[in-house]
Amino acid sequence: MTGKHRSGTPDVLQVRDLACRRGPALLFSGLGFEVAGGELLCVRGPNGCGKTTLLRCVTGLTRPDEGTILWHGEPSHVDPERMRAGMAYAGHLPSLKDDLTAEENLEFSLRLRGAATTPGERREALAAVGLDKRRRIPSRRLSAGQRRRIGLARLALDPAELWILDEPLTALDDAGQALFTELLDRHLAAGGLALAATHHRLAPASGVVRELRLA
Amino acid sequence: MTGKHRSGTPDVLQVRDLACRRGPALLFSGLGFEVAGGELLCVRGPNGCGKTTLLRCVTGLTRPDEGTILWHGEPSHVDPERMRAGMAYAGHLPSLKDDLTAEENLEFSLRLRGAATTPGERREALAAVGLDKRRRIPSRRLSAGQRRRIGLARLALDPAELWILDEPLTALDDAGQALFTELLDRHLAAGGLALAATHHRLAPASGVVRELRLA
Amino acid sequence: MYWSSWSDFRAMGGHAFFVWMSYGALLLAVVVEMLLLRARRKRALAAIEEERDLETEN
Amino acid sequence: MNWFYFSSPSTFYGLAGRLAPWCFVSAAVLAAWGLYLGLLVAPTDAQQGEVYRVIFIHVPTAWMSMFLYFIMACYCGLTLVFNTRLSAMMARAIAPTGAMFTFVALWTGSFWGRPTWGTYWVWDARLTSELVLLFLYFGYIALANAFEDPRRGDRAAALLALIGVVNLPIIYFSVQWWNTLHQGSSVNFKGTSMHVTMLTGMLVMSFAAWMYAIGAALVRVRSIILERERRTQWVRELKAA
Amino acid sequence: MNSVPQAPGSFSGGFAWAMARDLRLAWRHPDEAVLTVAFFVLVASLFPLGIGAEPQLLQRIGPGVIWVGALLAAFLALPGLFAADYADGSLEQMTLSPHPALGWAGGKIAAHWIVSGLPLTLLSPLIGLQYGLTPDTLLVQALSLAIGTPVLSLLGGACAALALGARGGGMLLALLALPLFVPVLIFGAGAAEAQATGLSPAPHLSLLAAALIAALVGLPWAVGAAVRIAVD
Amino acid sequence: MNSVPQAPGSFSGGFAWAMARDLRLAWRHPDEAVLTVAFFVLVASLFPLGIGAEPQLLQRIGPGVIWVGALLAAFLALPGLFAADYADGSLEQMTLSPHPALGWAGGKIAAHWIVSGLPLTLLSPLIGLQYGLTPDTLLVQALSLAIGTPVLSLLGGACAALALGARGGGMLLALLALPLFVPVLIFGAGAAEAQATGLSPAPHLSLLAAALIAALVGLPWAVGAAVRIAVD
Ligand code: HEM
Ligand SMILES: Nc1ncnc2c1ncn2[C@@H]1O[C@H](COP(=O)(O)OP(=O)(O)OP(=O)(O)O)[C@@H](O)[C@H]1O
Ligand SMILES: Nc1ncnc2c1ncn2[C@@H]1O[C@H](COP(=O)(O)OP(=O)(O)OP(=O)(O)O)[C@@H](O)[C@H]1O
Ligand SMILES: [Mg+2]
Ligand SMILES: [Mg+2]
Repeated sequence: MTGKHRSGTPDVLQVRDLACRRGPALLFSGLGFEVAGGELLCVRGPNGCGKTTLLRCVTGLTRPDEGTILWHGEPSHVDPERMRAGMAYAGHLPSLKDDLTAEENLEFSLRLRGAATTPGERREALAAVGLDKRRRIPSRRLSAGQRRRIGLARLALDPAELWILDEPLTALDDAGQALFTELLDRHLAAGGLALAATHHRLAPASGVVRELRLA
Repeated sequence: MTGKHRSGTPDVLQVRDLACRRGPALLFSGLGFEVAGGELLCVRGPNGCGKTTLLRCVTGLTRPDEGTILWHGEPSHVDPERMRAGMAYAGHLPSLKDDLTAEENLEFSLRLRGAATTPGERREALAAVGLDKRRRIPSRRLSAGQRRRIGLARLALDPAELWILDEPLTALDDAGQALFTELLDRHLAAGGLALAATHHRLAPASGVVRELRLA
Repeated sequence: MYWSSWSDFRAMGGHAFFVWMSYGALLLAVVVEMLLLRARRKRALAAIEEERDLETEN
Repeated sequence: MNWFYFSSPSTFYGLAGRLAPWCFVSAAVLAAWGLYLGLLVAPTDAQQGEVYRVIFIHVPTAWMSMFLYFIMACYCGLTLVFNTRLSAMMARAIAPTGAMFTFVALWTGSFWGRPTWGTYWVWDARLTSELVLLFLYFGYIALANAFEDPRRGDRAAALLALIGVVNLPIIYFSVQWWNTLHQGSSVNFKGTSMHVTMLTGMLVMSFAAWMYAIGAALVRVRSIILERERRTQWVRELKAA
Repeated sequence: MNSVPQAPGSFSGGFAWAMARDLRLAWRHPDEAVLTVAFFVLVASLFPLGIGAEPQLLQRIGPGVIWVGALLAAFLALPGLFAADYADGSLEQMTLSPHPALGWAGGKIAAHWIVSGLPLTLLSPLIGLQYGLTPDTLLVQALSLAIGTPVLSLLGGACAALALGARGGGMLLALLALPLFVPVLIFGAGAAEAQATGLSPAPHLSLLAAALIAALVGLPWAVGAAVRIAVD
Repeated sequence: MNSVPQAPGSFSGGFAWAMARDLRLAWRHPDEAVLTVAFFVLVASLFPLGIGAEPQLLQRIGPGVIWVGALLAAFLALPGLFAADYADGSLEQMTLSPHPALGWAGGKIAAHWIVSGLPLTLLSPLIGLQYGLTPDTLLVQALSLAIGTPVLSLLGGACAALALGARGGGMLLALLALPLFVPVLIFGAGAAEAQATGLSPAPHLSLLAAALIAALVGLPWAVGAAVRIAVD
């Protein structure tokens, strides 16, 4: 693991001795790391090295073969709902309903996350990602990048402490990438933490950025 | 349109006066361009400006509101099959069967394109994109990037003169991107032409690269 | 005029039920269609208004 | 007349608005005349008694159910071949009226069938194929409205309508091809075997149905044009005026 | 970014969320509900076609056919219950939400019943008339559907969740769900038949009610578990 | 990169490609074929349950129920015919291939019939035995299915292609396909019934055959056109 010097804050997320095999291959084993508030951990590695698998193990979607995840010092399987309340996951799949508008999609996603937001806030968030004029047409008519931008608005309003992001920059143009970086920056500055798998380079202005290389 | 000076070769693909509206908005109109052998035309523009729509109009999948596409000087609607034989399209959707192996997927895609290849050639192409060991497991078990790499192998063996590519670099790691650039390079050097929509920068060693900016 | 009395006409030679059910159905169908046509026109006009309001709101 | 001028929705909108009232007025006049002939003047039928008077609405509606489908299918063909906007809107405008006539033909037929055949319904070829026609109308309407993008709906539904055209000759000739309970045509190109007043009444009622169908289709196509073009300048100006 | 642990999710929060969302989606496209009913009507009309339309025969097979029609209609609406949410990743998000699975799974199934089972129940008397059933029988028939269709939705929901991501999609679902539907069918059709032949429908109906209670208690939990397996 | 125009695609190339691919996929997952048959068997066994098992009644309704079962099984297999290829972009690639649509559309439907219609036909005599049909009737029944199920596949294929990407999925498909299936059902069930009551099944069978020829001529083309509309 490389990166700047660790900050002094306590580690919110600790991963101990994680191992996962897929088919015949052992993707990783004995993997351990910690992430503290204000830190971003970038998971890097070539295609197929297990980045997505690692992220899903941390969320609890995939059951690892070995290892424990500690959330605020407590194993995540003890009270999974507590960890889920504090964690937002954005995977390969968009989780958008094509028939709902951008506005409705945002509303339902946030309600599912237990986040209370006002219509005004949601509208503002959509405007911030450039979807103000298109917030009332069904999402199926949006372009690939516009659909990803709904995800950005969702992140902006989600109060979760930990963000888990798989390829967050896919399909975004330069302006969209800048938007994302700014969001990430704000999140880290406010003491949040993030775990991201990406082939792009992420450089938020604040926060500690570290890298985890998978073989 | 910007770019290096046009080469002297005749234009294989000519687009005249293309217009397309989506919902209320006119995405583009009066759009015209030519692409000659050995040229790559990159379509650029922010999210939602109509890049995907433009590409699909050129392939014939989407019916434009106005305009003609000339293929080797002949309108494409006169003998659509002729243009289709000379054109390979790789869109947002992978067109992979999750239940078939990489090898089978490659074989069926190429047979559909009317390309005669031997098992040896296909195996070599898969090895070249790093899928030698995984060519016999169902594609659903491949990672996001590995699935895209099957698409690279397909391009490598497709004898089409024109490549139409929508976001070809999505989910590819650095090695994968290099692989793609090399393929593109070979294609252009052999006199092929390509039309690509991307937010990345494409810089093949040979060939003329031009840009088309959509508003 | 073929009929000799009003009640003869209504009785339709004993087949009143079948004849009047048929004519009644046609009448009902036409009336319903006219109402639907009117409702659709009203909805289309209202949609234009709504669209314009949305536009000015932005 | 310049057809291309009127094939633009904005000009057709005005034209349809001017024509529709005249269609309805003539439909009403013709219907009054036809009903007068059919219900008040025409003599009774020797075999069936008074119940035969259903013929004055059964036959016109049955004819219209097939005519309208045929015309709708023609518009659908235009849509698929030339991608014209107005033809698709016309096809959509005709479908509900066609379904209405088909329904009435089925309904009057079965209320006629009870006293004459002793049953409301049999599964003979004529009746079955007419029922399939009703479902083709329903299918057309449902399919046309099942897409986010109305142009997609136009084209998919147009194709369905064209496939369904096979059903028309089956309806029409079923009485000849199979021996059905339903009677064969008595009005054809070789003349007719009917009493003159009956025939006149039936034809007048048919023209009334024609006029009504045209009027209803024109009114409906105006709504469809407004729905489709509600974002265009001319509709805005229209509404402001 | 408050590091105070958030108010955890709740059963009712998840239930209300799922129900509101799915009803909104159904409302956006009333076609789905309309078409369930249309299918029911079509199936119920296919039988006189295949079998012939003698009044006595029809009266005899009426309750059975109506129940089979309702069952198939309920069944056809199943694949859509989770498939879309699975494909677009919404199910992942649900399993990762702070609300317990019991809540949102129950809410989804309730919404599904409102859109598919309820209209069938309300429409059944009309179809019954076609088959010449008496008013009493019609009433019992509707009552049996009112109790039975929620059981179908619950059982079907559990099977749909199990079949998620498995190969063979709809057909696997048929193999799982239909045998489970059979007892419901037998008691449901039995109730109306008992009534038609002058017996008391009460035993059949109370059996159905017992099945409903058991299903309500056990199945939403099973659905949640199956979904969790599916998204792994 | 030969700039010589390529050998254009061919009907037979597309047909063979689609058939080989779809059969390979079906072979990889025999579940689908097995499950179509299982559904058929289940439906045919549901009726005696819903209706009661008097031998005479069963013999009377046997041909009708078997045909209705076959029709529903054929119908249930429809949504899968194009949906997967549509979702993963394969259909786009097919419309962009140099082979004419007639070829691959026909090939896909042929493969579909081999996997769904053929097993039903082969199995029908067994089911017929359950209903106490005579050997002659069983034979006619199987023959009517052999001619009728390809018509169902062709009609259903066209409807499935039209409904691609539409809202209301399976239900819309039901509204489109089932009314078109009705005439096939009437003539198909009619053949076995005529045989059972001592009449000649020939008129029914020849009508079915005529329908098959008409469908073979017109429908693959329609499927190709519908797919082209769907991917737009
Ligand atoms: C639901 C049942 C019925 C349906 C669907 C039906 C359908 C049709 C159709 C489609 C036509 C017009 C086709 C043509 O011109 O040849 C027609 C005409 C006619 N129908 Fe019916 N019909 C039904 C019942 C009856 C009954 C019960 C009668 C009388 C016994 C009847 C008597 C006639 C007559 C006289 C014509 C006019 C034929 C001619 O003169 O050309 N129909 N019917
Ligand atoms: N049916 C429709 N109604 C309204 N707007 C539509 C419809 N279909 C597409 N659009 C709009 O058309 C635009 C063009 O989309 P397209 O997918 O071509 O964009 P793109 O340039 O490929 O964007 P990206 O970089 O995000 O992939 C988008 O803004 C989209 O919102
Ligand atoms: N069931 C399985 N059987 C065999 N191999 C599997 C199975 N599931 C996953 N794999 C392999 O596990 C590896 C990990 O995949 P994963 O999606 O985690 O990679 P990734 O690092 O996210 O790659 P990418 O950058 O391409 O997204 C891949 O090499 C894949 O081929
Ligand atoms: Mg990945
Ligand atoms: Mg795009």
